[in-house]
Amino acid sequence: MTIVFDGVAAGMLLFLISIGLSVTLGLMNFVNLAHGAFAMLGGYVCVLLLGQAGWPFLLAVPTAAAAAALAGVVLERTLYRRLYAASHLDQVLFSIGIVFMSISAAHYFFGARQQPIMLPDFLLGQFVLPGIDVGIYRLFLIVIGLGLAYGLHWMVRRTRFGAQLRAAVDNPRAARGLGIDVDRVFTLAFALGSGLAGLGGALGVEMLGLDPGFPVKYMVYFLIVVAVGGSGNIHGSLIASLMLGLFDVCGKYYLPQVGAFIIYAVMVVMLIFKPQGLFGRSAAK
Amino acid sequence: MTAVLETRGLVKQFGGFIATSDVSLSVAAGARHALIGPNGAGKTTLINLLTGFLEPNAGAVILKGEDVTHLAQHQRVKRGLVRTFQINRLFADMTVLESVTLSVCERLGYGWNWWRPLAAHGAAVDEAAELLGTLRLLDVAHEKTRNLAYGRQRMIEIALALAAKPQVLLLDEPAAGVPTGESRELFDTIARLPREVTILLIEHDMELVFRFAERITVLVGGALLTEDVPEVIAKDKRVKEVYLGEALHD
Amino acid sequence: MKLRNGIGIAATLFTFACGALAADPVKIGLILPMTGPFAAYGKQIDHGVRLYLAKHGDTFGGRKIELVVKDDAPGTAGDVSKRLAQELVVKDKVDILAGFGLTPSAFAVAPVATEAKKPMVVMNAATSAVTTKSNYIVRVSMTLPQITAPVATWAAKNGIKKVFTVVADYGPGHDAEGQFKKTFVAGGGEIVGEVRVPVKNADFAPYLQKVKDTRPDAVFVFLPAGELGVSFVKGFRERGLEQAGIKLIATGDLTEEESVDAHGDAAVGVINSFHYAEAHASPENKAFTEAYAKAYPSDRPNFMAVAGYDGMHLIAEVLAKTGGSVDADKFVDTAKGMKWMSPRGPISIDPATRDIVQTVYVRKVQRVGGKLQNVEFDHIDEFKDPGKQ
Amino acid sequence: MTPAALDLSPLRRAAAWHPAEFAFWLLPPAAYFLFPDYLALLSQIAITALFVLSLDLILGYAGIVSLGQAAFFGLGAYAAGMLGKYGWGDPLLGLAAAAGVAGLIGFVTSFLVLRGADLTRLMVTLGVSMMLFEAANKMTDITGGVDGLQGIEMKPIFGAFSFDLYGKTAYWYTVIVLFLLFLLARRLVNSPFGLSLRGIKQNVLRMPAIGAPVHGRLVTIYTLAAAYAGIAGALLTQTTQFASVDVLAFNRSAEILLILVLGGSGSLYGALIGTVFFMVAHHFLSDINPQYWQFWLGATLVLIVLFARDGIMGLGRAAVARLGRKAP
Repeated sequence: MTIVFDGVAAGMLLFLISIGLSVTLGLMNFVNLAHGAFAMLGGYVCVLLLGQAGWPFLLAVPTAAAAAALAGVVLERTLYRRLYAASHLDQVLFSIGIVFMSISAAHYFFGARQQPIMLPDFLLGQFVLPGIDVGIYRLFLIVIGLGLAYGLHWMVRRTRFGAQLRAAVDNPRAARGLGIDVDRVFTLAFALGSGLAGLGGALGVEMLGLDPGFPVKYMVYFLIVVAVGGSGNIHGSLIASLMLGLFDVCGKYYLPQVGAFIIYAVMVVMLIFKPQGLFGRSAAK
Repeated sequence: MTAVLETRGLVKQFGGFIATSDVSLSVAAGARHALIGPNGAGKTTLINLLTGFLEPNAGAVILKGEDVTHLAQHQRVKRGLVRTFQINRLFADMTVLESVTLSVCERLGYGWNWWRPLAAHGAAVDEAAELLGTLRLLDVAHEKTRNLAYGRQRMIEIALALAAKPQVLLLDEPAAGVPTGESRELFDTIARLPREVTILLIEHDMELVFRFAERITVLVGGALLTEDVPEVIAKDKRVKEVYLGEALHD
Repeated sequence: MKLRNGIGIAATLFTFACGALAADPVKIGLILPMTGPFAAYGKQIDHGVRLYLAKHGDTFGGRKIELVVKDDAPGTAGDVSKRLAQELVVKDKVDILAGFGLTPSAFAVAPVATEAKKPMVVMNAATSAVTTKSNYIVRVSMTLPQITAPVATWAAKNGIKKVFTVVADYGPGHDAEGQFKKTFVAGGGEIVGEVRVPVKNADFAPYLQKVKDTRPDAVFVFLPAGELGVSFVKGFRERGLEQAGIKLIATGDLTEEESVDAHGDAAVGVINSFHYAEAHASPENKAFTEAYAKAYPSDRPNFMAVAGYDGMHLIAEVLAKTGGSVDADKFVDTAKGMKWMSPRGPISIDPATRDIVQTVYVRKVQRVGGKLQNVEFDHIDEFKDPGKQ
Repeated sequence: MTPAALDLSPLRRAAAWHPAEFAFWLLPPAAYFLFPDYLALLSQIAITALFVLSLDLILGYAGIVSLGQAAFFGLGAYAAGMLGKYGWGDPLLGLAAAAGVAGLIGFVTSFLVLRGADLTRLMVTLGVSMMLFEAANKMTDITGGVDGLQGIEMKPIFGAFSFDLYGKTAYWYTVIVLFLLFLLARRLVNSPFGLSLRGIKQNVLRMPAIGAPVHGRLVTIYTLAAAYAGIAGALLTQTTQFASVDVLAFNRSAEILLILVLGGSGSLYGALIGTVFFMVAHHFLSDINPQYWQFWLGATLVLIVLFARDGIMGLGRAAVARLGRKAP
């Protein structure tokens, strides 16, 4: 049982760090490999606020997300928007360029070492229920992940902004004709994506560590989640993350010899049978 | 006259939506046959089923007496069934001559030749050049396709199909988006094609259809409504209703 | 007139040549990962080398030292290291090759040292077999078996009967696993479970749970320094393995000074064996750590910095003894058997293997004056690489 | 037959050797004499160029995006390494074996990879190469793991030219192999087969409608490109006498993608020039500023995507076109 719980938690962590990419890649159709750079920014902001400024954790995390969102707005306004119409390959290369720059910058400002993070006491440890040990931080991640998934789903499907965003992505010209401020919608959506990245980064430091290599180290995981989940799909990403997390954790527990194989094998098999992802829209560019 | 292309009870469903329902069609050798119907009647779906872009849920496609229902697209092309597209599908960064030579090469089976340069395949290049001559595209032979005006691109769309030496040519709204003057020239070109080439035409412009076709099939809601010579179709009340209905909707 | 001029020029050139010969600097080519995932290795070794030169001057045996640093990032690509070594020899005309953050880099460069007859001073690469790859290799760092065996011995002697091993799934991990098993079983212990974890591993939960379910006396870990170690140790605490009566023992790279802060208090109590601690009590180390803190205030010295420092010391001593000769055979002969007091304690170069012989300490992580430190409480003196026996 | 009005010379010119090409291929021999100290770097440039060429064949000509080309590079490297380790150190035999092994695996995996659209292909190629990497990393006993395969011995080429410290033999060897394989690729891209690949890249939906078997063509070129990558890997092993799991690493796949785009994909010379530019810039930037050179690499990439979409070759062509307009 504990293993299932851990698998769900691992999946939720995957979901948290990759959901921002689901927004930019999925909803906006922009292959933003620099997703990890925004996550890293969130991580560093969080660590600095906690360590140097002594902020409480629950305040530092949202601030980190806000900082990443702000950086997202600035970059979107200046650079990213020029590439909305470009091919996926161009977007890949552009964002890899951003990744390289962010790695060097992080190295310059923070050094090559792992950053320490101290969680508040109430998130440490675990409590024991019959048949299941529940790690408190893991439970915290699961709660936040579910909350986010629900909130985003609601936002995309039910709010005016969500409707505008979908319209703007499907057909920017028609959306403009309907009086939607497409530029503003895209900027906001990009800010949302990078803010979520920052949030994931901040929450992930405890389990994933944080050093300048972060954007590259976990890039593959972000992409796997989005590719398997099918782009543009909140609950697709959620289910893909949970499946990958469960497969990975259970595989490692019961078949430790197979190790890192599982996650790639699951991805390849899924993509072979469902090339558009689990819940993909077939109208990809 | 024998049928060169036939369908038997073709059915195609997308999810719960029936796009083609039990269509049995027969196109005679050498025919100038038109397929008409209001928007959403399933004309393009039918073409896609004929060419193998889609696989039917039931029924068969028979080309020159052979069941080709499960053959891939390129294998049907090899057997003489060639199409054009409603929306141009061209090779934007090739020159016009290269595009057409490519099509000729595929027909002649040069497509796997990887050693001798293209220019050394004289027969293919000559044939392509000749075709360009017939279609009055010689002056732009060395232009990149993307740099041409729409009307001429439309002509290349047809050139690519003709280069494959079709026995049955499926034309999916060849004049779509072309200005009237140019569309007349385009249809003249089509009309000049030899009788060995059987033509099945999808077209919206009724004037063109009635000028060109010798036989007309009407498709509505994925099913056959009627089929006859133009004079009869022109007087058919059901056909009028269908088009009237569409006009009202528009 | 012309002739006289010519002679004059020739004479000037000659004196220049002789003068140049006397003051000709000794060029050391440092091949280190300066970027990429192992950038911290390069930085520490580079610091150590430069600190030595800053402290002891840069002229030994009458010749000035000149450093040429080459980045062989990622450090695991032997082809890059080898090419850089070739270039250093052919183009930069270096006299000594040094550095080598990771084993593949040392392995790939070894044939260059042999062919070009250049001494090669290994300042980190820790696979046992490194020194066998060329007769011109001298190692001043450590070997993996050397720092693994002592904690196994200690465990066997201190009431730990059953151990579960967790190692990173790559060459060094496999070596550490083998050595621990060998020493621990020989000491009467039993391995009750072993697992190799992927080098890119985000979550240790399944492994830790497996360890917990197996209920050994201790878990032995070998992981490359960095986020893996941090993640493991934190998970170890979170999952309450300590409360379940399981001890955490490791090689010292788990809690080396550069990464121990990232663990936070989770690391307190980890028992490990290693050859250097910042907290090592000796006048040499005090001088070293103080100088380091002054020169590089934002970093803490670790075993790599010390290896860089000692490597430079070895080169300096050899040059002083040979009067500035960099002949590879002479260099290696002089280095063999050399003994000195390093910041880490007494060390020497084994004349038979050209590998390092040193004291390996058993330590426990504690907070000392607000800083997490590895506090030594046991040691094995003059310990040779058991991997070569 | 040809209508008199049509001048076919532009078509012929496309495949004929341009004087600039002759000049370009004079550079490698010239570099041998001009930069004798840099032969090791120059050989690695030649090897990387061949590797980039293999990606250019599938991405630049056939439009298959891949983040897993290192799989074949690594297979080739290991094939040559294994032969060298067990006594069959003849370099040419090694090349043949590498091409065979990489080509075979390329053929088999092509059926997985060629499904789906760009993003799917990207991820499947990546997945396949990562699995191969993990497998090699696990089998330390066979592959030597990260520490590298031990005991690779290379015999002299043709029994006469052994690999030396200065890298002279290695240089000529890699450059000649690169040149021969370049010639082959050059014939291929100018042939009807090459034209059909361009057709697939430019409009994959049209190709079946003119009777082209798209899948067969893609399988063929993917297999061939895998063999090219395998040969590049073998060259690396042979000239450095070293192979570790790093030859399969993801960053090699990513790096050649960068180089190709930098140089200009869909042009063989783009692949070559991009490699030269990248490797030389890398070399000097990392010498000047070993810790932060990546920043400048990143900045260059961003600028290229924003302002020079067709890479160096594109810039070159634009410059020539501008000169051409001014001159007459």
